[in-house]
Parts: sequence; structure tokens; C-alpha cells
Amino acid sequence: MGLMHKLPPIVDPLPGGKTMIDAVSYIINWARSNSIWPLTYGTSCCAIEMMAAAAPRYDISRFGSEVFRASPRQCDLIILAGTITEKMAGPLKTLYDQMSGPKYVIAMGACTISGGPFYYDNYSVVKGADRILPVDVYIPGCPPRPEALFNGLLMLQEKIRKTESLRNTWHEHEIYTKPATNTWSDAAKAWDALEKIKDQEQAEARAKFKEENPDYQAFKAVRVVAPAFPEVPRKPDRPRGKSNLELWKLIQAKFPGLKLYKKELGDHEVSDTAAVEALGTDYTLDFEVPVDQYVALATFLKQTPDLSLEMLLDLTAVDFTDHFDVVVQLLSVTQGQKVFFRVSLPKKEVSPEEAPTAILASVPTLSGLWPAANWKEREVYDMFGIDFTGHPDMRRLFMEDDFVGYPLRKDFVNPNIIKRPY
Amino acid sequence: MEMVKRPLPAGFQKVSGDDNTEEYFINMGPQHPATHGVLRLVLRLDGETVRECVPHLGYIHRGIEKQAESETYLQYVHLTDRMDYLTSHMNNHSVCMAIEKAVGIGVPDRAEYIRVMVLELNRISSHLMMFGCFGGDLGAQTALLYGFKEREVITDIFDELCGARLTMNYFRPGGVANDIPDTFIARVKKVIVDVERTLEEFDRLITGNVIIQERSRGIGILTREDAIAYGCTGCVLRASGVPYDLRKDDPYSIYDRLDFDVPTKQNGDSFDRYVIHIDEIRQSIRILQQCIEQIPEGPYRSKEKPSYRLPAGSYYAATETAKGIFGTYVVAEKGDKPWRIHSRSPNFANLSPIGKMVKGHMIADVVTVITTLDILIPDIDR
Amino acid sequence: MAAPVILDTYFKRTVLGALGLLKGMSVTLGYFFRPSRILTEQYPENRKTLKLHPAFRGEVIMPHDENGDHKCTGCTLCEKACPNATISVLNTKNIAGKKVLGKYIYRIDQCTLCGLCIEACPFDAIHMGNGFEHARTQRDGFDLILNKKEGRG
Amino acid sequence: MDLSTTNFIGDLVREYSPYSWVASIVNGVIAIVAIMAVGVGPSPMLIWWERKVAAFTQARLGPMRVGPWGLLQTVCDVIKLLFKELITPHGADKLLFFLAPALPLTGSFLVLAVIPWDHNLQVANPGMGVPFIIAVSSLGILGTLLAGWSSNNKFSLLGALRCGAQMISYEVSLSLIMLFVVLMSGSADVREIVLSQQGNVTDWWIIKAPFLGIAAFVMYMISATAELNRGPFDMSEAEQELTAGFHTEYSSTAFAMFFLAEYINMVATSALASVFFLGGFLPFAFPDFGFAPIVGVVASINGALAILPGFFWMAGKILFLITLFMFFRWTYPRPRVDQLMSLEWKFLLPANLILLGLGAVFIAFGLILP
Repeated sequence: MGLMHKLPPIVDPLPGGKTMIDAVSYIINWARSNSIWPLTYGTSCCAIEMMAAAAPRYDISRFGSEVFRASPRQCDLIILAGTITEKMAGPLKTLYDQMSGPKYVIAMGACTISGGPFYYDNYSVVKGADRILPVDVYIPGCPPRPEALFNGLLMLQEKIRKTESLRNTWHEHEIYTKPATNTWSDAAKAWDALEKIKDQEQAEARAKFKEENPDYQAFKAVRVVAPAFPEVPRKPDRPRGKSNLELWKLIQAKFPGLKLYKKELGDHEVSDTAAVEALGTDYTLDFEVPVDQYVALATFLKQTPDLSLEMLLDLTAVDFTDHFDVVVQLLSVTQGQKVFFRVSLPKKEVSPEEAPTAILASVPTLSGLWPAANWKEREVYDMFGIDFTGHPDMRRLFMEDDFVGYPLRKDFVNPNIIKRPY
Repeated sequence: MEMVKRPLPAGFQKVSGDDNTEEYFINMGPQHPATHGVLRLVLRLDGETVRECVPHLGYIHRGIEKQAESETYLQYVHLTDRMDYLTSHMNNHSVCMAIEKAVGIGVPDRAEYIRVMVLELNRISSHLMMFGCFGGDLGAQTALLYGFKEREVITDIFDELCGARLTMNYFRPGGVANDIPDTFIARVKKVIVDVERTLEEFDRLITGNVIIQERSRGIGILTREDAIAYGCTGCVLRASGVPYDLRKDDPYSIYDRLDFDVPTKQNGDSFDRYVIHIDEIRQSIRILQQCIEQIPEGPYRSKEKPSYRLPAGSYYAATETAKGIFGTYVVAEKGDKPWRIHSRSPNFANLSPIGKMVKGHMIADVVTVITTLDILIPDIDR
Repeated sequence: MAAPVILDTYFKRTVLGALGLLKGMSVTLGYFFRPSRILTEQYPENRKTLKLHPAFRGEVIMPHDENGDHKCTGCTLCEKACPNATISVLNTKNIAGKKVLGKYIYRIDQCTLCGLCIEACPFDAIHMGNGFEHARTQRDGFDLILNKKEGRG
Repeated sequence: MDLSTTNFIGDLVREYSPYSWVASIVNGVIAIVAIMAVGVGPSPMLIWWERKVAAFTQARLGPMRVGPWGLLQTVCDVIKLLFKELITPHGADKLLFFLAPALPLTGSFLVLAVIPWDHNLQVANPGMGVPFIIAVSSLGILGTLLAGWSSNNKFSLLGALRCGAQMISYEVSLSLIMLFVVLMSGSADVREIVLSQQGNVTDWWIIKAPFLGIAAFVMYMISATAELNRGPFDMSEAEQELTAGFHTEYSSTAFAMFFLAEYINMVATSALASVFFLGGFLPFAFPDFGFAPIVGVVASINGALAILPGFFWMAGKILFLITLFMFFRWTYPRPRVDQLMSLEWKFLLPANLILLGLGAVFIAFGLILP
């Protein structure tokens, strides 16, 4: 192709040369624009709509684009279907570089245009794919309908036909470099400045208007009558298996001195079995366990046949600024009961500069009891910086290894985050 | 040729095994046609046999849980659409149930019926997608498109009902966003007919196909003990012989008024995981038929609150989505925004045994296992 | 002893397998020979007849009546309902010094089309429109201004 | 033996050339052009047809927007591919990397050279056509192996290794089936094989050898699909497993060559199937079973059918077979690579040997239809 693009300067001066170059350009553009093969690439929701566009009802093959190639070498278009995260940005850039030119990029959906729903308060989403790749067509929507994707595809075809020729060959254009700012606040600020000027300019006119129209009545907008909905009493949950009271008695027999956890009932104060029954079925048994009894309790809960809480449904943590709670949820798939238990971990004392990046607490791992805890604990480690001693593979789960900070802590700061304006 | 000693990829402990075989590593993903998104699997291979498989997550980690802390409860509902977008109604339902539990609002009967119908339609559409992907990932591209073809009918119903094809944001605490249109019931009836025909076609095209059976029977066996130990839920758990379904065992909404079975299989291999989806669709159709008969007149929503302020405490609600148990764990402090929201995503747990399941199988089986686990990466990474 | 069993299963598997394959073929051939089952909608060609469901959320629009007036009072409820800071309601003062809507910015590139703004509006001033053809080749220019003129007051 | 058209042209050239080497060159060029026309010419149309078949089986429309019913779609694709950037991956063996795409084409062209397209239309007619075909069709494997190996990509290498194992295995049963036909017809000359099927439909080898013919044909189709590396046996590409298999690293023209080679191979394989089992260029003729009332009617219908030149019959049969291959591809899932191997070695090979033995028995006892 390199050779073809050296032709115009040579052929143009010849008689009829211009027409010839135009004709060749026309044919090449016609071929290119009608045979856009996309890469099989999709990260999230938009990918489903992209697949729906290839499905019988919409059928992207009418445009000759059904040849989804899995190898970037053979495709012309990368439809950025779905959110692009900082971690994915590297592989995506590689994918783009591996494509053979001419190559085009369609940013499908709000996430890839600007970050969309993940624009504010987000540390991991790239705020616009055009910051890493040169985007040719943007299709807003969340996700855009398949028709909207076709509309974008047609726009790309038109762009190829209109802007490319042998004289003006395809080239990678520039990426978007405007810094991501708080667009909402920017607009408000700019508007306020304008308003101030307007206030000054109109001060006289307004005063005059007031004089001339003393009985000015402001326009009253009509409120739409919202449909009235009845108040409906809540029907409590109907859990199967052992009741809270039965469970609590079984646990208390082995581990006396555990405290029930319920905020409204006074902080962590309830240990009275009589109160348990009053909590009702909406409440799932939730109790606090000291760190030194944590593993013993978990083992007890798992291995006692009466409880048979054999499945670890969830393990997560909550940052209460002064301490962490590691919350574990267990379920008995054979009997039906479920419990929460939590261990409260005070934060280690570190200097304020180190605090955001330091590991502030540690707790024994449960991954020996439940393999399910393996990833969950890695997630908690990744998000909170809580170390699980004895864990076989304590690495970050989601973020890259060199990521600074622990996102779900309340004191987490990250340069990517744009604070939500309100 | 001089062998270059490279460090092991992350997550691999130590290359053991026979010194006579040459093992090598291969990277599946993050962009790979069979990983359903941006999952990255690093495989240690001996020839084509998988010796070890280490998944790497986080390529679509969008920090939804962090972001939720600065959104109101109502605003958070629409973010759950984007977690497991194939079961977005179910995710919404789980959040709404948590809010309802905290604030103490009930749901009118009609709303419950609308919810259940929509949920079951959503389940069918997600399962149809799974069928398609199962066929497609095993090489039968046509099956993929048949799956999509039927799914499109349901998507169109959602389009008419809630105005979006994928990210619906239809559930509200205390009910649903709007009443069903007049055509809804008729269209659901038509869907039931269509889906039954499609199931019959799928039986002929995929289930009865000897190649499919050869490729999925005995592949990626997940024993009952493992399924429980890894916290797998949904079809994956039930295919391994545990008849646990939240709709039956911890009934929410009106599921205890409806008559349906929980299909269970015993082998826990890929074929069972696939077949159980068909049985579930049949049950969903049963539920839909009952709902069509029973749906009462009345309000579709209970009295609204302008902004939902949850009393301080922690709340948990779970739904049985098409993939498994989706739980929403809300920790509320003061104000109209959550202190922390955690989603217990079914796909996360369902993917976790993959290293164990594919060990000793071939590359092609990795694809089979991934597709029958029916995972969705954005839900795992959140 | 064992040989007949092996042969038996061998033939059984062959025959049943072949039958299964033929059955599968009957499905695809059924579609191939019945073009009436094709359900493709040809989008750019059917643009004139294409009718989306009225509920479809494609974009936020602000309907204007025959005088060119809209119903927005600039109360900013929609702005607050928006999870995404997609909407900027910028108010101004009219000639009488009363607060009215000045500019209603709608950033369609950030909008997730969740519809919460529509629900929040007490005056029925904004609706969800069906339009979906918003594709552009430039990043700038997605900030739409929905009101044609300042609010009434 | 009657004079074939090509021979006629060849003689003409030889007569008017001043030197014999000029004649050889001119004849060679004519032959090459003819093969190219037969091989490359229909490929874009076949690709279009494949996309339409895929679309119709999937309840969609397929390419619609370039030309009537998207007829020019493949032309677009080819032009586009030709003008794309040609990438040599880092660490690739350059010479082999670019040699590889040419090899599969060479093999199929050589096969096409010995196919009799009509009574008088055949580029070359070596007396031992079948062994020649068996020999040259192995060239395709080489191309794939080289492509995979020289790409410096693990996926490519895996694809190539799969492909090598698969094609060498299936070559065995393909050769055995060809041998079966040779045994039946008593000749290894491709033209002779066609002419041995003269008469009506019941004289085609698929029917003439009762039960054996149809079994051989089915096995030929299975082996040929594997040999062609097409779905459902596209182990070497296996998009869901190996992204794009052996041609993962190929772009632009080199990829276009692989893309076209698949279809040219398909033409060659289907042509062989038609020669061996479906009477090659012979017209379709209904049997009358000696049933007096219909003899006249059948004869007149057959006469009408025979008006079409043999070339069209050949083309029609090839198109039919290719469409069959396409249906396979768009219906069936892909077996695993070891299952494909055991299909060959544990099922097809024993079956082929039995077939060959039975064939000999049939001939010995005169069980072949008259």
C-alpha cells in the first residue's frame, strides 16, 4: 500500500492522471467502507448490544461487517463495546497497535465516550476511550440500540468515503488530550460568571420594568398530579431452616459471651437470648466475634451437624473509619438457615502519610476451611488493605499490583477521582 | 538453543511434574472470543493438556461499590443494571428488597406479580443467551444466533415495558416504575409459545447432538462437596446435586404462592450444567403461566418516599438470579447515601473453582467449562 | 464375549450419533428453505417506517408547545436526581427579576438513560424521546441545550 | 481416446510455433490461466454464497448493501485486504512466513489441473491421476504448518500442530476411499473413472456399488471436511479456542491468500468427489429400470438434460457439494481435537479397510449393479 500512495505526485501531472487517481481512490474507498471487519472485542453491556446487532433481527452482515475476527491483524474496526478500565487500557492499546492499518475505532456507549455512569467518584475507569485510542465515531447511549450502532457504522463509512483518498491517505489521528474535569461544576461556574455580567447589564432595565409593571404576576407552573399510591404493609421474610433463636442458643452454648450485632438496639450491647426472638424474621442472625475466637467459631459453625453452615456465601469488609469489620455470611444449603458473623479489627496506628497505603489490620484466613474464601479475602485485601494471615496466595485480585491505595477505605485518594458535585 | 529462564507468571506456585515434558504458558484473554468479556486465564499447558489454570480478574473492575457510596439509594439501582446486565431486573430487585426491608415498605400484589413475570422473562432471556453461547463456543455459530433470535423477542417486551433493552432500571422500592402496557400479557403468551418451540429446536440442534455430548459429558466435573465449598450457587450448584434455590428455600416476593420445581442434576459435568438451564426455562414458563392467570388489578407501586433514608444498620437481601444468588449487603449510617454497599455476585463464586475444574482437560474443554459456568465478567469484577 | 458388546455399542453409537446429526441438520435446513422465517429489520432502509416503542428511552427531550414555550421552571430536581451529573440546570433572572430557567444543558455522552430525571420532574417538563441517532465523529458537541428560550416568568 | 480440447489447442500452438520450447511455454501459460480462472474465479462468488447460506440458516439476510443482494461484497473484501498494511510480527521467520500462504494454493491448483471438466476439457491427464492427486494434496499441510511455525505465536503454533496431525490422519482415509473408487472402476485415470460411470444415475459409483458407494461417499465427505480444515473440523482455526489459529498473525494479502485458498481447496475437493461418486461431467440421467411405459418419457427427459454441456453439470455438482460443506459448517459444533483424531483412527480407518475388503468381495462375486 505504501507504493500506491507514492503514485499521486507522479500520476497527477500526466494528462488524465487526476481522474485516474480519483477513480482508484473511489474504488479503494468503496471497498474499504463496505467491508469493515470488526474485532471480537467487548467488555461489558454494550457488547451484548453489539452481538444483538449481529443477531438475526438486526443483522450487521447486511453491511458486510459480520466477519468478526478474533485476531486483531485481520480486522479494520474495533468497536469499543463497554467500559474501559485503567487495567484494560494497556491490553487495549496493544490490540489497537496489532491491527493493520487502515484501522478505525468506534466508541460505543457512554462509558467509552466519557466514562458515562462511571465519570464521577471513580478511580478505575478511563474517562473517555479517546484518551488512549484515536476514536473515529462516537455513539452515545447506554447501551446504544443496534440501530444506533448501525447509524454509527454508516457514519464511519461516510467518513471513509469523504475524507480518504490516495492523496490524503489514512493516518492515525490524534488522541483527545483535554483534561477530564468536573464538567458540571465548570458549566455552573462559567454560567455564574455570565450571570454576574448580565445582572449588572440588566439592573437598569429590571428596575424600569418594575416601575412600569407594578402588578406583574409571575408565571405559575402547573404541577403534575402524581398518582397516589397506597401504603402497603411489609410482609416479613419467610426464611426456612432453624430460627434465629435456635441458632443463637446453639452458638451460645459453645461460645458464651458473643454479642449480637444490631445497630438500633444499642451498639453491640445485646447478648440476651430473649431479645433475639423479638427481632423477627427480617433480621438475619448477626453477631460479633473476637479475633482470637474467629477461626474456632468458623470451624464450629461449619462442622457442627446441627448448624451445618457449610457454604461461605460471602466475605466482605466495612470501613468504619476507626475500625474495620470483616463480615462473613454463611449458609446451610441443606437446612436453609444463614448467619452473619463479624470480627472487628481496630486500625493499626501509623503516621497519616502512610495510612492510605499501609496495611492496617490483619486477621487469620478462612481459606483453609472454605476455598471460596480464597478470592473473597483477596478482594478484601485489594479493596481494604486487610491482611489475611496464612492465606496461600495473598495478591491483589482486581487492581494491578502497583496500584496505590485501597479503594474502599474511606480515606482513599486517587488522582483519577472527580468528586461528584452534589 | 539456549533456554531462557523466565520468572513464573503471577499466581503459579512452582512448576512441578515430569521433567521430560516441556510445559509452557499460554495467555487466554483479556481479549479472547471465548472468555465472555475480559477474563484472563493463564494456562500452564503440556501439549494441549491443561496442567494448571490461574484466572486474573479486574480488567473490568469499575469500582461500583466505591461509587455507590456517593450515590443515593435510588441512583444506585441503575448501577446494578450494569453488573450482570443479562439479569439486570434481578439485580435491581435485590437492591430494592434491601431498601424495602430497611425502610419497611411493602409491595402491592399486582406489583409483585409484575415483578415475578419480569424476573422470569429475564431468567429465560439469560438462559437463552447461555444456550446460544454454549453452542457458539463449541463451534456451532448458528446456535448462538438462534439463542439471540429468541432472546430478542423478550428484549423487545422489555423495550416496550421499561424503555430499554438491556439496562432497564425498572424496579423501585415498593413496586415497579410503571404499569404494564395492555399488550404485555398477550406478548408474554406469545413468548411462551415461541420459547417452547425454540427449546424443541435446541433439543434437536444441540442437546441431541453427539458432538456436543462427547464434548461436554464428563468435562469439568464439579462435585457436590466442591460446589458447596467454593460457594457456587444457581444452576452450577444444582447441576452438582444440591437442590438449593432461593425461590424455594428462602422464598421472597410471591414465589411461595407459585407452583414450580427446582430441577437438579447429579453429575455436575458440563452437560448437566447445560441441560439444567433447559429445565429451568420450562419451570419459568410454568411460573409465567400461573402469573398470567393470577395477576390481580390494583396499584403497581406502594406509596413513594421522596428520598430513601435508611435507618443505621446493616441490611441484606438476596435474589436467585439466572446465575445464582445475588445478594445486596447495605450498611447504612446517616443520610440518604449508603455507608457501604456490597454485592454478593453469583458469578464471582461460580468462576472460582475453574482452576480445579479444568485441570487435566484440554484447551477446548476450558472453553466448554467457561461457557457452562455461564459467567459474566463485569459482575465478577464489579 | 466382550467383542459383541463393543461392536454393539459401536454400531449403536454410530447410528444414534448419525441420527442426532441429521436431526440437527433438519433445524438449519428448515430455516434455510423457509425464507419467511427471516426476521431481519433493515435499519437504514426502514428508517421512514421504523417505529420504536413510545416508552423507549433514547434521549432526554424538552417538549415545547406551539408558542415555543416549555414547562421547565428551573427547580433543579432533575439535576439532583441524576446519578451522573448529566444535566446542568442553569438559572437566570428574567426582566422582572424572577428566577427562571436560563440554559438546560444535557450531556448526552454521559447520560445513562436511566429515566430518573423524568420521574423527578414535578412539572412534566422533560420527557424521554425515542431518538437514537446521535452518533458523531467529534468528541465535542455532545452537550445539548434542550430549551429553545428562557423560562417563562 | 478422443481428442481433448486442450490437446487440440496444444497441437495448434505446437504447429505454429517456431521452436518447441516456445510451444511449451505458451501451452504452460494457457494451462495456468485456465486453472486460475477455474480456481480463483469462483472463489469470491463462493464466499458470497457461503455468507448467504450462513445468513439464511440463521434466519437473517446476509450481505445486502453492495450490489444486488450484496453480490459484490467479496470483491470489496478482497480489494480492501489487498490494500491493507502487511505486518510481519516480531520474531517471525520472514521467508517462511510469506512462503506459507502460497503453498495451500499450489496444492489445490495442481489438483485442479488433472480434473476433467468436460469430455474434452482437461489441462493434463497423467495416466495415474489418482496417485498424483494423493501426492500433491499433501502440499496444503506444509503451508499451514509453516504458517503456524513461522509466526512466533503460541496460538499459531498450536493451530499448526493440530492441523498437521489432523490433515495427515485424514489423508489416510481420503486416500483409501480414492483407492476404493479405483478398485471399483478398475482404473487410476481420472477420466476413466468418470467414463466408468456412464449411463444413468444408478451407474454413478455412489449407487452402483450397493451400500458401499453411499458409505464411501459419506466417509469421503467427513474426511474432506477435515482435510479442508473447515467447520466443524476447523481445529487449526478454532476461533473460540485459538483466536484464529495458524493464521492469527497474518494480515492483508497474506491473509487473503489463506482466505481464498480455503475456497479453492473446496472447489478441488468437491470436484474430486463429483468425479469419484457423482459421475463428474456426465449429465444427470434418470433410470428407467427397464419399465416399458416410462422408457420413452425418461429417454426424452434425459436427452433434454444431456443438452447442457458437461462443464455445467460438473459445476452444478461441485456447487451442490460445496453447499453441503457449508451446511455442515453452519450446523455442527466442533469436536475436540483428540476426538477428531479418534474419529479417524478408531472409526474411519477401520471402516475404510472393511470397505475396501467388501469392495473386493463385491467385485469378485459380481454384486455391483449392472
